[in-house]
Amino acid sequence: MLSTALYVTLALVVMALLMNLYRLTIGPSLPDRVLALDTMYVNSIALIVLLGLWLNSKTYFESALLIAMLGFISTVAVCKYILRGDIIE
Amino acid sequence: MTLLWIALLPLLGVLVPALTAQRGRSFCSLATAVLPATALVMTLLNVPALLDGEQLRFSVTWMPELALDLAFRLDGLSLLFNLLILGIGLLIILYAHYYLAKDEPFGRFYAFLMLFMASMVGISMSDNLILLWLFWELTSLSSFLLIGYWSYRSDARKGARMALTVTGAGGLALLAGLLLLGDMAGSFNMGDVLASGDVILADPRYPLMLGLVLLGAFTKSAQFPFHFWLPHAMAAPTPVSAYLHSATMVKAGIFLMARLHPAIAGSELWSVVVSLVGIVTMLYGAWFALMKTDLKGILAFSTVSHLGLITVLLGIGSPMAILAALFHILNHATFKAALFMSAGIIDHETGTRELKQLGGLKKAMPVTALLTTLAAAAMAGVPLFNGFLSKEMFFTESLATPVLGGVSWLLPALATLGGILSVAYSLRLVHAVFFKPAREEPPKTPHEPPHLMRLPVEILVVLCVVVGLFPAFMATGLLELASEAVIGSPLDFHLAIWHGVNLPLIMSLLAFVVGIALYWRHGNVRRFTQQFAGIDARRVFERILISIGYRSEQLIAALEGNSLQRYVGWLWLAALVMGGIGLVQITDLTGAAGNQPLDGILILGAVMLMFGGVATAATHRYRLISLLMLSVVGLFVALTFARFSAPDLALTQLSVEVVTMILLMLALFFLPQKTPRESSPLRNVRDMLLAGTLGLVIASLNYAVMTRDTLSISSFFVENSKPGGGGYNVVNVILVDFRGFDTLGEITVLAIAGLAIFKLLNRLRLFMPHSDGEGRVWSPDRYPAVLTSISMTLLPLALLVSAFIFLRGHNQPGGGFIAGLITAVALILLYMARGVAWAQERLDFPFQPVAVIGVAVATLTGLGSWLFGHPFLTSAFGYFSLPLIGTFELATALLFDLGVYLAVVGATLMILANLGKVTTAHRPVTETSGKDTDAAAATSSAKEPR
Amino acid sequence: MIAPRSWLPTPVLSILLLVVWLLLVRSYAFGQFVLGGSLAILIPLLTHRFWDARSLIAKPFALLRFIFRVLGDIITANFEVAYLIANPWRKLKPHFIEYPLMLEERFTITLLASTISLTPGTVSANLRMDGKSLLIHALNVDDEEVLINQIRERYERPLKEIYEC
Amino acid sequence: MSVIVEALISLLLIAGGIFVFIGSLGMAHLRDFYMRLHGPTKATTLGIGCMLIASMLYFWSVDGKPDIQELLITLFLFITAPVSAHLLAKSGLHLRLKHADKTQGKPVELRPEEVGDKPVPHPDKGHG
Amino acid sequence: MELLYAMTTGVLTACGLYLTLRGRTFPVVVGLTLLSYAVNLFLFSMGGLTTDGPAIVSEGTNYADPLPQALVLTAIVIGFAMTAFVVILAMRARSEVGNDHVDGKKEDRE
Amino acid sequence: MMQHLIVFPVVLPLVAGILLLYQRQGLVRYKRAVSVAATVLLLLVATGLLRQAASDQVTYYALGDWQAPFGIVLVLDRLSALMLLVTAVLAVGAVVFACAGDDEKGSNFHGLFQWQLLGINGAFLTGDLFNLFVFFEVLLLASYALLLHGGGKARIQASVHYVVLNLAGSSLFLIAVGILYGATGTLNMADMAIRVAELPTEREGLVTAGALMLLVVFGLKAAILPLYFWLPKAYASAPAPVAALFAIMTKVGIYAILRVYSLLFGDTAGGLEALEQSWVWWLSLATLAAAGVGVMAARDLRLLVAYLVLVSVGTLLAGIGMRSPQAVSALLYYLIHTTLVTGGLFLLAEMISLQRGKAGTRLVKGRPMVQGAGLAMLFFVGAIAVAGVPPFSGAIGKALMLNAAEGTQRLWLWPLLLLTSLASLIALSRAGSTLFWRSHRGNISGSPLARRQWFGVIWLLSAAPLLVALAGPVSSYTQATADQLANPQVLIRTLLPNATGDAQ
Ligand code: NA
Ligand code: NA
Repeated sequence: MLSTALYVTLALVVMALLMNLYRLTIGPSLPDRVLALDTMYVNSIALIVLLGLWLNSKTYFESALLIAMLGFISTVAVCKYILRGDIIE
Repeated sequence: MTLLWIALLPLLGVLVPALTAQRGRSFCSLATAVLPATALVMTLLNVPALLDGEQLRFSVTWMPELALDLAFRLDGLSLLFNLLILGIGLLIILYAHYYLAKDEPFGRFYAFLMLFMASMVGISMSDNLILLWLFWELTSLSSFLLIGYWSYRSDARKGARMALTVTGAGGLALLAGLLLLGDMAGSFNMGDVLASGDVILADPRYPLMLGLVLLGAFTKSAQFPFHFWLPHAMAAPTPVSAYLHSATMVKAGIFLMARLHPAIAGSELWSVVVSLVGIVTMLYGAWFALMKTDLKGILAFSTVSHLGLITVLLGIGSPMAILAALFHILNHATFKAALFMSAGIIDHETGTRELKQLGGLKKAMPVTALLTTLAAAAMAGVPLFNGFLSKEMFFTESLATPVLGGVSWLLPALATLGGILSVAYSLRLVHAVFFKPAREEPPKTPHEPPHLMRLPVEILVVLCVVVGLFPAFMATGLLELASEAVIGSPLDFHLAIWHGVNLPLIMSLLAFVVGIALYWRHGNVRRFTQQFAGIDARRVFERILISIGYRSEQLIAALEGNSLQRYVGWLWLAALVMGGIGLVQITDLTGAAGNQPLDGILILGAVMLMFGGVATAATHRYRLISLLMLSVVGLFVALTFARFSAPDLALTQLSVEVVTMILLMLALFFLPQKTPRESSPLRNVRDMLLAGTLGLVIASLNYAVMTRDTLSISSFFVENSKPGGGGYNVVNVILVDFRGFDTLGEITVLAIAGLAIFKLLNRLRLFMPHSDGEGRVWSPDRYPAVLTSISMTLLPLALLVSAFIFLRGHNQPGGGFIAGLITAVALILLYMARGVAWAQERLDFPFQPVAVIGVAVATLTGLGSWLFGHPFLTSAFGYFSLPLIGTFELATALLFDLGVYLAVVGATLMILANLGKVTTAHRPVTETSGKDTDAAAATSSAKEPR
Repeated sequence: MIAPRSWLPTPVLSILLLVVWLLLVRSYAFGQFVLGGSLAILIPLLTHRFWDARSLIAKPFALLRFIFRVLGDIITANFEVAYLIANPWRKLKPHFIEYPLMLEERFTITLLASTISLTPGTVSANLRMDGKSLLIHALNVDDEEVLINQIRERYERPLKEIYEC
Repeated sequence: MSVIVEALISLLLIAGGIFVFIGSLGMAHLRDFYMRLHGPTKATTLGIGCMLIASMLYFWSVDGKPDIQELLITLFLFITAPVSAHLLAKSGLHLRLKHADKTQGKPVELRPEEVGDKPVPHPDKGHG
Repeated sequence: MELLYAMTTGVLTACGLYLTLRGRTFPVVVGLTLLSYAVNLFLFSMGGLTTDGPAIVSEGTNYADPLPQALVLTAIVIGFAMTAFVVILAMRARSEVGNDHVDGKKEDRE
Repeated sequence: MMQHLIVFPVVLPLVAGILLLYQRQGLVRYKRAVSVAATVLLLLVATGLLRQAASDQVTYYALGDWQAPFGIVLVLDRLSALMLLVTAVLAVGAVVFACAGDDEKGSNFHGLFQWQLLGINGAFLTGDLFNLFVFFEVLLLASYALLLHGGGKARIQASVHYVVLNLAGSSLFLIAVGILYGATGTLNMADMAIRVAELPTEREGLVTAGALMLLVVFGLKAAILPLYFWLPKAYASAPAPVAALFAIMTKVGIYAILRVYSLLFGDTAGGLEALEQSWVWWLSLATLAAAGVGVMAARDLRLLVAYLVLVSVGTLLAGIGMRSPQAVSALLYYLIHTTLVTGGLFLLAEMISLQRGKAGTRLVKGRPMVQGAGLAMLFFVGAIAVAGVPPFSGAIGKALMLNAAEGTQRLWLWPLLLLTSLASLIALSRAGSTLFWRSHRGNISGSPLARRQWFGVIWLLSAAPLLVALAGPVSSYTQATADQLANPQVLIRTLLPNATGDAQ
């Protein structure tokens, strides 16, 4: 049951990622792309979690934590860039 | 040892004028003369031994790898040359003492002169081929300095460079020739070489070697067609000309041919080449001596001519010819030195060397006139002068030689022609200067020079006459020794003034009659030949050099092209070729280990990565979008690391990726937002092909390695990680222990990057766009409130996570590097959210010391192991128990990792925060309509970043 | 910048950090309490200077209640949004709403803005620079006033009680 | 692991997957940027939250000891996601992105000082 | 799996290489970064691809080769330092020369 | 302490760098004192190491007490000792020269200088291929920073080319190291040599690819023909003391080629033996030709010296391409000479430019120099030496190189080497006569040069006569070094006494 659920979830996440990629590619606006990238970051947390479940290992937990933290900072930086150009001022 | 001193004293003499120049000219001149005089005396003291048939040799091993010995010999030939070099050299010193003007730097002159003398003595006495070459090139250099002595004169500079270029080129050829010669003879020792003539002649490389050696000799001795530098070397002060072009420099080539005669002269090739070159040179020089109107020009070309004569004799190569050659070397040196010095006196007293300004000087300068006439008579070969004797011998040998086979009459005929010209130009010299009335007034009123200035000329002229009158008494001994040295066996000869009426005498008479007639009519001849003139050797030479320089510039510009794209293209092409060579040798790309099965998630990852990569490249003209695509690649690289069991790498990649993004965006603001379309489609296709092919090669190699089993040393690390390194995380233990040295280097790199970037930011002037790429003015909301609040909430959390990652690194994924980046990123978030001024106020410590302390901590941890007698960076760890807390581990590796952490934090902040600060300070204050409280930050003056 | 007053400038934060530490290390050994405790004291000491004002939580239980309410709303919000997204887009009635704020502190405004973004069909889009009003984008709104009131009563007022009384 | 727990975990996983999917779906197919923003902000966050809780339950049941560190990631996400959304919306407004025509209440009411003044020529404009 | 992996490194390498051949500094920097990603993947795989075998002792017997991982880690750090330097150099070059052409061409055909 | 001597050339500059970099501002005098003292100390250490190496024993230092092939080892043999000493001698001249004021034209000069030495020394000592990469990066990044010291448009522009190319080269380095590791499973070069000797045939292609790609990397550093283009402008625009230190940088590449290929692909390597040789040989000749053209084309003294560096690169690589102990001995002698003399010439160029005011080092008529005579004398010595004309070291070096060529090699090397010598002679005589003889008439203005600058130049240029006077001992050292390189088994057995296999 669990492995089936794992596969189903994985399939859903993969589709989500592909849709992120789609939005990232076609845009049309810059915030659209940034949104897509941000979502891709968040979705890849799902990938890590599923990998952990699949391998029965928590070794990758910190990776997920870091993605959550750093993806955010990355998005903030791009937004700041769009708004102000100079991201540290 | 005396040989060494003879060779070394002139060399030491270089220092004397430099040391004594301040003490006045007379003292300096005297002091300078002491050492060469001593050397001359020492040379003479050796004559008895030489006459006893002793082998005078000195040898010290200097550089066995090059077969270079400090080896000197003194045989007859060296004796002859030493006497000329040192004797005439002393006279030149005396002469120069009066010749040089009061304000000229005579110390330098003497130093150069001594250097030249030393190198000539060296050539004459070298008993080793390489040593000979060393001195040989030294004459080129010292003559360059001497010719260019009046450096403010353009002709002096050009003449000097020309002489150096031609003789230097010859010297290089000579080096090649001598190396070959030594190789052929199996030794670089002169004695061995001279003894192995047969071997040398039989060697197939003989013609090449001969060509190279002769190239050296001919350029030095101004043989046709390399003669052109010599007349231009007359720009030198007259003492120099007198020395270089009578006794020394130009005789070096002759000396070389004489010296190596036993080893290399025994072939038909030698005879033909050397005689032909000699005869052409002789006639060519004589002809131009007749045509020149400049006193020193006449002498220069006559020198060329006489050198040709000696060369012919060496080419003929019979014992008597060699004797004649040696005799003429002696004679020419004496009369030509005298003539040059006379010319110098005339120049000195009248201020000109032009024949048309000179004339009738016999009244003002009767003694000089007499001396010059006598010397010129010697040059013309008038009986009772030394020049007559050697010329007679030359005529005799020209008749006796079978060199040119069927046209054997040609040589005597040409020799006679040379004689005719020689008589004509000698006559012209004397007559035009002293007897014929002048056409123009000379710049100065002429009178006799100081007596001592004339003394050298008097001595030389007396020698000319005495040798001419009493040849047997004066020259036989010396010539016996010298000819024995060249020929190898004693030569039985008798020098006499009168040999009876024979063909050579008739040739001489012919030469006189026709020569006088020629001078009588030479005005017509000159007018006739002037229409062919106009080829100025120097100008041709310079034009060639300029053209070479210009062509070189074009060539190098075409090759280099100042195009980074091309350079990078070459690099990748080279990599492609090299990788390709390896690749084609792999017969079976798939190795024994084969492929592991594939799954959907891997395909997704691959698709994302490939798509991200291609999109990065495809959108590169829209830079921010390209960056976003790059970010996808970065993210999925991290995920790939996670997928293939590398959690540490995943963490590192993630944190580096975000820092890189921030950095690239920081920089992008100051760069154009878009890239213009400028590469041609063809170039794009070419680049794609290159990139694609190299990518394919890399992929194939990657595949080939992955499908083969690893034979790695890695099991050692896994086994020893815990027992030896005290940690469970093998990757971390490798980083801080097994290969801690790498890590130390790596954090040094990081610290240097921070320092380097600081340097770049210094004095940075920025293009600060007032609006974004679409022309939109920036949002006035510098620090969105939502962001400011959240950043403060996140900071403690991030620091906590960072501490966590740091502390567990040794046993679990993590470590100082990742922790450092997290800390840095959290602080950067503050900078983004609250601004530089705000953050700076609170983070009021400089970053550079943090980075450096990081490196210091790591280094000190490494050095600590010395205290326990272990090598640098040896780790130690132990387990400790405390009540309540339980057992815990303490490892020096953690300290090392702390260094890493600090270095990373310091360096990253140095890079990012400083960059942010610099740019902010420059931001124009055009849009401060907002009433935000932080507006003051924008107006703060540009401060140095920390 | 608030002045360092004592060795424990922000006790709530310290407790939070200790809890987070224990979550991170997955161990509740005494040693970890010591270590986490020291960090929980050390980090606020290092970072207090970055705080503009000490946010005093007047009513901690109100905060808890608020959190649970928001969590519940998040879940319902998601079902709602999922429904909206899955349906044909014509039915959506997007709306920009200018929401006048009565909160004054930046931190609490941020909390409100975040809450709005996480809950039903709304995303806070812009905070006026004067801090007086918040621009909200709603996915599907019939009546602007209803939404404003809902936000005011459900979120803003409790927040004001908790932090800014 | 009991069936109930397993079922719960599976349910949470699949629910998470669906939310993640819907979040991205919204982002992919809604018509204007402001609407697209809603999906990832809410649905994706919740979806990941579900999965994290599933993971937490799983390891709790496997290791037998409570292990709730996944909550930390969830916490992080819940803190950061609305802020990202807010900043993105702000960027969109700044760029004056088109919104669907039928949107009521125009954001153009933004005051001039909040969107910047009239466009001025960009120094890079000449650079392409 | 190995084939796909190699294809991926190949494509990434090729894209990075292509960008390094551009005429403006920023794409070149992006290209170098992309290239370093590709190279890191390449170097990483030199120890083989291992699933579920992080080199953390006592968690099983299947260990990925830790040495390439350590090398890649060093390479990542050094790559970051280099990227940081070169991008700021690009900035500085533009400020000195006035355009961002890699050769600092005077005539700006932009 | 003596057992730690081998690691001193790394630790000493590292610690000195830390001391110097801790504070950016601070006492100039203190920094200068520390920097000069550290460099002089380094010279002493290098001398000691040379004496140690002259015993013909290979000694090594296992960092972290981890033995080869697992840990990183520093290997001291004759070659590495020689390179260390040359570097130290060069550094003393450069650092003293810099103390005359160049160091204060930007930030952190001395610290970066020390860390540059750290990178160079590490590269010379390390026995590990990846560690070599790390030290390459240290020395490169430090060189980037130093190249920019003082700023200016030309420097920045040259840096862009230099940095981007070297960054690309670093990527290639990693790929090559990766392949070699993948194929042999080790990073220690001695261990790799054993494994190459026992390599299965199916892996030969891989090793070839890796080794040849590595050659591209080293070729880039050494500045071989299609990869040298970064050099002239970078060297010509660098600040003088930095340019002087850079004289050793190309030699790092040459050292790496010599070290790696003589160790890995010696006579035990079977089918892979000497796989680099023909490439190095032909490309070195091409480099020599291009450098000769560049020498004739240069219109600026610094650029001229830069091309003379390139001439030396071509000559040295030709020595490697000949691949005989005699040639290696010759090239090592030449290497000492050219490094020190070109370093001195870069310093001298700076002094000349200081005295010529606006004309700088451009080869045009300029104002007369205050201390023209002294500078002219030094220029004369340097020029003669570098052009390979007696009586200075260049002549000996050139003669050694020519003499080492055998058979058909002579056909190519001799004319090229002699012609480039001639080109150098022509170009240098033109340069000298323009600089010193062809000055404007008029008053001499300007101030005399600092003593430290004179010291720096004289220190380096005195190598020219000294190398001739000591030609015997020096060349016997280089000959022994070449013999040691030709027989790497000593090194391998010292490092890996337990290694099995037939790599003898
Ligand atoms: Na990112
Ligand atoms: Na800024």
